[in-house]
Amino acid sequence: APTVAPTAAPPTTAPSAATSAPSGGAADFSFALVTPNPRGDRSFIDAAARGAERAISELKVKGNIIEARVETEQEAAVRQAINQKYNIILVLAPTPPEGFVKLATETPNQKFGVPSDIFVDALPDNVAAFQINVHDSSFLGGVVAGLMTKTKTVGAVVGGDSPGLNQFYWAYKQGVKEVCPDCEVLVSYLNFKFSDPTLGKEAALGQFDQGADIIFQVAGRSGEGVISAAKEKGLFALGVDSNQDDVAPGNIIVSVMKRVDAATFLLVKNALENNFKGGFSQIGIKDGATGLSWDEGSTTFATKGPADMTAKLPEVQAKVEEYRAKILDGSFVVCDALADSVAPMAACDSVRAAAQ
Amino acid sequence: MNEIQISQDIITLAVIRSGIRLATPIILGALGFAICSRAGVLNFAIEGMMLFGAFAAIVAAFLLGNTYLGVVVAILAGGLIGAFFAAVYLKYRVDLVILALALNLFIAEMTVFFLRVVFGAFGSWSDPSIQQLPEINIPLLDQIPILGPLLSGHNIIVYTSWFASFALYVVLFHTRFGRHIRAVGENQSAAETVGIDVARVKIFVLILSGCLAALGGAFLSVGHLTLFTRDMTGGRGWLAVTASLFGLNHPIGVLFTGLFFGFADAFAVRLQTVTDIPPSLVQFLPNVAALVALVLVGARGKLREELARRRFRQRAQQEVAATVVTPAE
Amino acid sequence: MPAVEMQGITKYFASSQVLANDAVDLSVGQGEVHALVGENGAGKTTLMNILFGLTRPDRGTIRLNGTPVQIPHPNEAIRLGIGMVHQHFKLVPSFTVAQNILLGIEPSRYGLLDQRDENAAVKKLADEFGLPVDPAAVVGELSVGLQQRVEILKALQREARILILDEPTAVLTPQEARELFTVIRDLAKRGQTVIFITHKLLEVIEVADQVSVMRAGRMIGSKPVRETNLKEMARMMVGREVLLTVDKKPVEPGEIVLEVEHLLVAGVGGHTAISDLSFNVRAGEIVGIAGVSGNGQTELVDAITGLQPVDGGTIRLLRNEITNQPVGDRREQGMAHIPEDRLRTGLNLETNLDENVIVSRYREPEFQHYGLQDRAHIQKLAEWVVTQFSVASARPGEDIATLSGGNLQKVVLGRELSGSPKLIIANQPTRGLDVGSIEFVHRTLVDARDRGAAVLLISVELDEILALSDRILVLFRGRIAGEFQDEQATKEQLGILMAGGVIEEEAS
Amino acid sequence: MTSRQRRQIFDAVLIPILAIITGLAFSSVFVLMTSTPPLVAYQEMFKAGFGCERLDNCSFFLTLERATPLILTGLSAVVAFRSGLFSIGQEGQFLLGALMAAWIGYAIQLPPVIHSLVILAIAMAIGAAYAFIPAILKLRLNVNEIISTIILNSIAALFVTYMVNFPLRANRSSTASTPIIHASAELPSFFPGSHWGVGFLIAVAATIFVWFFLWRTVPGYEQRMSGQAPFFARFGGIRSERAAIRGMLISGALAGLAGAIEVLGVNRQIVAGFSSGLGFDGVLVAILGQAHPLGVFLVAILFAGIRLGSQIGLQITTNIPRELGGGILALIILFVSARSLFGDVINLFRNSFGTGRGIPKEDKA
Ligand SMILES: Nc1ncnc2c1ncn2[C@@H]1O[C@H](COP(=O)(O)OP(=O)(O)OP(=O)(O)O)[C@@H](O)[C@H]1O
Ligand SMILES: Nc1ncnc2c1ncn2[C@@H]1O[C@H](COP(=O)(O)OP(=O)(O)OP(=O)(O)O)[C@@H](O)[C@H]1O
Ligand SMILES: [Mg+2]
Ligand SMILES: [Mg+2]
Repeated sequence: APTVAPTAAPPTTAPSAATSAPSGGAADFSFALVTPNPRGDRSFIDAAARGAERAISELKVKGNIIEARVETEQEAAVRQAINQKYNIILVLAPTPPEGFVKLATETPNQKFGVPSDIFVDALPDNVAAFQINVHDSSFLGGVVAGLMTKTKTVGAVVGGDSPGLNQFYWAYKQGVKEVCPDCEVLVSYLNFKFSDPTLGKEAALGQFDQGADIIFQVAGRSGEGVISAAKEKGLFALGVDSNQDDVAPGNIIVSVMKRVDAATFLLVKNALENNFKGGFSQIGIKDGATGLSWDEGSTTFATKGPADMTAKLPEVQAKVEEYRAKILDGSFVVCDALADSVAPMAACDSVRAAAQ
Repeated sequence: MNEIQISQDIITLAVIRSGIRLATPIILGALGFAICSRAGVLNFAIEGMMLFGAFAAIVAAFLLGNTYLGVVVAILAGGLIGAFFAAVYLKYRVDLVILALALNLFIAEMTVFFLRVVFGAFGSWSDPSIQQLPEINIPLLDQIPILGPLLSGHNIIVYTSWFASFALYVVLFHTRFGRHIRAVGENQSAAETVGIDVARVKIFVLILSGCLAALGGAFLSVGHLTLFTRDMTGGRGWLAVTASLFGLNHPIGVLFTGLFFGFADAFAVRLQTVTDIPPSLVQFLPNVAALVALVLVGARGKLREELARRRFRQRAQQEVAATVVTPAE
Repeated sequence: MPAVEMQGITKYFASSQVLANDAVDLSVGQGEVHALVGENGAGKTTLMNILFGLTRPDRGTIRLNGTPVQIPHPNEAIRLGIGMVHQHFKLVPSFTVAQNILLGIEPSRYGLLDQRDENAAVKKLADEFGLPVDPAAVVGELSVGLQQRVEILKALQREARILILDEPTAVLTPQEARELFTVIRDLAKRGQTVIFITHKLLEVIEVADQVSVMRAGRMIGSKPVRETNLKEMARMMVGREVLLTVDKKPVEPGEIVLEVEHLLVAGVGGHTAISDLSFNVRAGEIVGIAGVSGNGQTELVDAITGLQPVDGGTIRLLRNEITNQPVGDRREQGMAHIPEDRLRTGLNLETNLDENVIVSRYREPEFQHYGLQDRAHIQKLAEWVVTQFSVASARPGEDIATLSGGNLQKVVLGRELSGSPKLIIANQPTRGLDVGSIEFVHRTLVDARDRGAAVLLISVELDEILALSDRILVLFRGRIAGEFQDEQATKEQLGILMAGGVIEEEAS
Repeated sequence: MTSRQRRQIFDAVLIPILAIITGLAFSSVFVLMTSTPPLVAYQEMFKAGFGCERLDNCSFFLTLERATPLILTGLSAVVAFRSGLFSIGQEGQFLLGALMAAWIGYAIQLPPVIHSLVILAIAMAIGAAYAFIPAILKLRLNVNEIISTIILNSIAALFVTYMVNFPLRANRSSTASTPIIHASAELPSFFPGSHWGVGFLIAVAATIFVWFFLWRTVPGYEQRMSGQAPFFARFGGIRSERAAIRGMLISGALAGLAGAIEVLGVNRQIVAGFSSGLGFDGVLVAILGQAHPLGVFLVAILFAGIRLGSQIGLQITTNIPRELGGGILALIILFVSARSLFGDVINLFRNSFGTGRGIPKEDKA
């Protein structure tokens, strides 16, 4: 599996999308990134866009970001991109995946990359796809929450009840229970309303009211409402996908990272350097494609958080590293809701049972 | 988990407060729709006006460095949209429904456009300098045991929505101008012939509904959160229209139906942390309630007609019988 | 100096292409009761709307007590002391009497209204003018007569010195009408100027000092009532000496075509519109229904033609009961209908001639095959209507919106008579038509009768009823107040019955 | 052709063109906020939306593909409007049609052509059934159809979300989606790598059908008369209630058909977020197309082209946010309905073409 080098994500949004690179060796190399929804989720789409912008500026290549208005427009946009003869077309979370695979099979001379989220059994040779597994990092997030909760109740606000999103949630819950067996974990699914922060906030306020003091949010823009609720209540949230620690300094303990940006960047880089290799690459915590914002040196919470909480950090971080090591050497298995949906996993038994 | 426990867990102070908050934009939007309906103007642009208010509030709060000023600007901006609406409707005779649909589309798309062009933000924008509207405790009210914690400690827009309901009730039913509004809505030519300026009334209600809907939007962007995202009203404007009809376009009725919709939303969110009922099923509730309300209102009208007709037949047949009998005597 | 002086008033309605007022002059003296008469569509309402600021004239000047005024809006009219009671009342049904009377001039304290103040003010006004009303009653629930009283009070409350009444008696019972005349005379005595629109010349003689006659948008003349008589006024109104007569063969009634028994129909708002009405129409005869409008004509026609549900009784067409049949079935059995509102009901002005002439017959096998319209045949029908009924400037396939009123009515007639109907219901068939067109319509109806059709003619024009009918029924308050064979009926008798049955004593 | 017909056609063509020009002119204000000159932006937008370089690189085909559901939902709105009901329930009917198609597409096995035909039929039936609700509410209880269809749209959207997330969800997916339909249910495309195909032909056929139905058949005549002049229709013996219900059933069937074609021809499944507003756009298309099938057909292509042009042309080549496209469309709708704005311009045209026939007031006086 390729290794993704963790790089600090730019904290603020970069100016604009489709700037072409100044002349250089790679000047005639071009790529396109086709997203399933418009930018502005402050999550995986923005992360992919960030990776693309980084590729444009660091690798001096040309790149375009093509945003679909809705998932159903994405495939057409990909077809349009094919006509424009890019060296590689990156398709984020292709929807529907089978349609994309069919399209790729029909255009064997076009290279494709999928930075994240494609759920099919086989891929043609011209598609390089990263499956970024977030269960391990979410588990670590759960460990953090389980160790730092004072009320023994933590929460999760999840965009919707689906395996892809449960890969975050189930592992998180497992993490909490692992370090705090008598902790209660509350969950609110938002019925796939990813852009209703108002609803996200009310869900979070409800959980805080029920005694939770830390909430993990996996809900796109609706998650912003969770962060806002934490800020308002002086309680805590966990970030997701990107490093969100600075969105509410002192209220976000840590972010569970899914390095879609790194995967995006890597796909461009590999293609530019003629290292393109088709097929699946499952990447995860081992490759640095997921992890916690602490891994890249985020100290926002350590400096801005309340003293009684920050005091626990060294101990918590030690525990996190302990679990990370066990996960990496295979001695501890984290529940993967996605894998579980194909073939039930023993590690998921406890969470799955509780979820029903 | 037994039922008593569930109901205790579900109907908590926090859930009710949550319902109150979720109801606020709906109430404001619904009042806007109601006042227009009372003047015979169907304003389906509430959704767009609300979204525009959300946008204007946060941008102004940022630029002016004061959230209250942001809210004021949002109200003015909403009024401006209402005035534009009125001008196009009255001057160019554009069909109101079409105008509203176009306006909703325009605002939904162009707010995002502006975010990108002006702030370089993609569909979602906030700035740490923007302060959320503070919660205000009402001095005496917050002392009262149950009511205090329930009703006190909301932000100014929540109180405004309640106040506006009562104020609109008084205006509509106990002031001259309100009576003129209703006269225009019920029989426009009657109003015209006594010298009521119908155009002025329509302009007024459209501006007022713009202000109210925009205030509802401001609640979302700076009252409840401090951010703007594309489509952040998420259909609340349409829900407001439904709430207004459900409340028979009566300000007090609207206050209660708005609260009902808000509570339904809050319970839907809360229910799943306590029970296994899928939230999507609970979210059917307000919609189905609205539909049922429409059906009931319609049925009531039909029933009245039918009863009147039946009474008439009885009475008339008696009359006829009486006249037939008379000559025989 | 005249209280009102209108000069050269001209108004053209582009939408209906009617020159409603053509250089009209009108002069009304201070404190006089001035009757404005003319046939339907003569332009009386338009002229008064202009005086009241509801309609802007294209040309012309208005002077009040010698001073030239501009009246762009009713506000201005009210300010100048003009009040108007409209033909169609301008009341808010859910408001109370007091709220309606004070609409726009509500007394308020700090902007707030006080119901008690309002009721007291209205009570005082009502007492002052001797027009008792219950200030707290909801207007929508009042009788028409009381609603009119509310309208008059509304004008008086605004201190109207010039009061315009647009056909105030059309909807009143005779008692109500008589009460109204008393009120009008009282008002005149107090120095109020009253302009009073009517079709009924007897009313002019009863109440007015001066009469002005309009015809087809023009002012024909103005005279003191003392110096004129019924005959002269009628001539001025209709435009020729001889009243309408139609040559027709003696009646040969055949079998009963339409049979109405114990019919009971509710009007809008649930009052009794038609009560225990029975009559029949035979083949080859024209039965005329005379009556002041508002006595149930509309409901009767709608019930027979199927446009309104029947609340009791039976209707038979050629011995088949059709009481609750849909309109289409009645038409298939040979019923034709010339509706009173030709623009809204009789025609679809948004489409072309072909689609208008086929509406009552489109189901017939001649005009469709397996659900596909036979456009060639439909076009033939349109051509037939145009030529047979000499519809000027109409052509198949073309829109009819620009046709003149007379020609539009010819389209309706042509369509309704095209299928050789067995029963023709003609409701106000000549309303708003010029004399030429009226003769044409009359001729057509008589021809249809001679061919053996049964014709039910409903008209508020007595002359029309007398000229055409073989048998005359007088409709009063939803009942038949009298029946005449053609020869027996005189205008006077009919007029008496139409005014409300007082006559029965005289007749006996 | 009579001069009047000529004038009508003249207006029908001229007004939209003027509206488009005015809409674009107004939008330039917004384009000027970016660094791209408006004319360049529009050129790029139209090139990307309507251009066709080669057969294998023809964005116009993509526009036609995207126009397909718009044509059908637009026609659906036309039938409803022409029957006198301002139903905006196309979105809900579209969603339910799509849901049915996705479900039957994978849940049962049938021989190729039959499978798709069965699905199309069932989707039409479900769309029609859903449209029956607002129709009957309107006729029996006088419930405003705009309001009821708005609510029914949200109920349908919630229902589809629920079904896609729970009962019908394919196992492996991050955003919830239904399983892919069987190949036997798919509607074929004209070119590989494109979804412009049989669905479009169906839309063309539906356009002709709606026109033929409304202007050549007996029920169509009843329909239009009831919508245009309800009193007249009733007077003539047309059963307006039946006509209205029939109109709504056809309207719903067309919207359901649109949903099915979108699934069978393009998406092959339903993903959460499928509710993309295609039904709602249909209402706008119908308004812009002056409630005429041919107008709808052309406007749907215009609509799809401007949306595509702003997504691909503006966004990629000029760096202008794609949302501008929606803004332009909104302005065009506004200007089309504010046709009185163009009254003077049109008179000018008309007079200079010698078709003027207005009666000046002075003549009459
Ligand atoms: N607003 C209008 N638009 C178009 N045409 C109109 C309008 N008002 C009146 N007309 C037309 O002007 C003519 C005169 O109408 P008006 O109402 O003044 O007649 P009238 O003498 O009052 O008749 P009636 O005795 O039936 O009330 C009629 O042909 C009528 O159709
Ligand atoms: N806008 C128009 N365009 C074309 N022709 C018109 C237009 N308006 C009126 N006409 C034609 O001009 C002629 C005169 O119209 P007008 O309405 O004055 O008729 P009229 O003299 O009142 O006839 P009638 O007595 O039958 O009502 C009619 O033949 C009509 O078809
Ligand atoms: Mg009149
Ligand atoms: Mg005429």
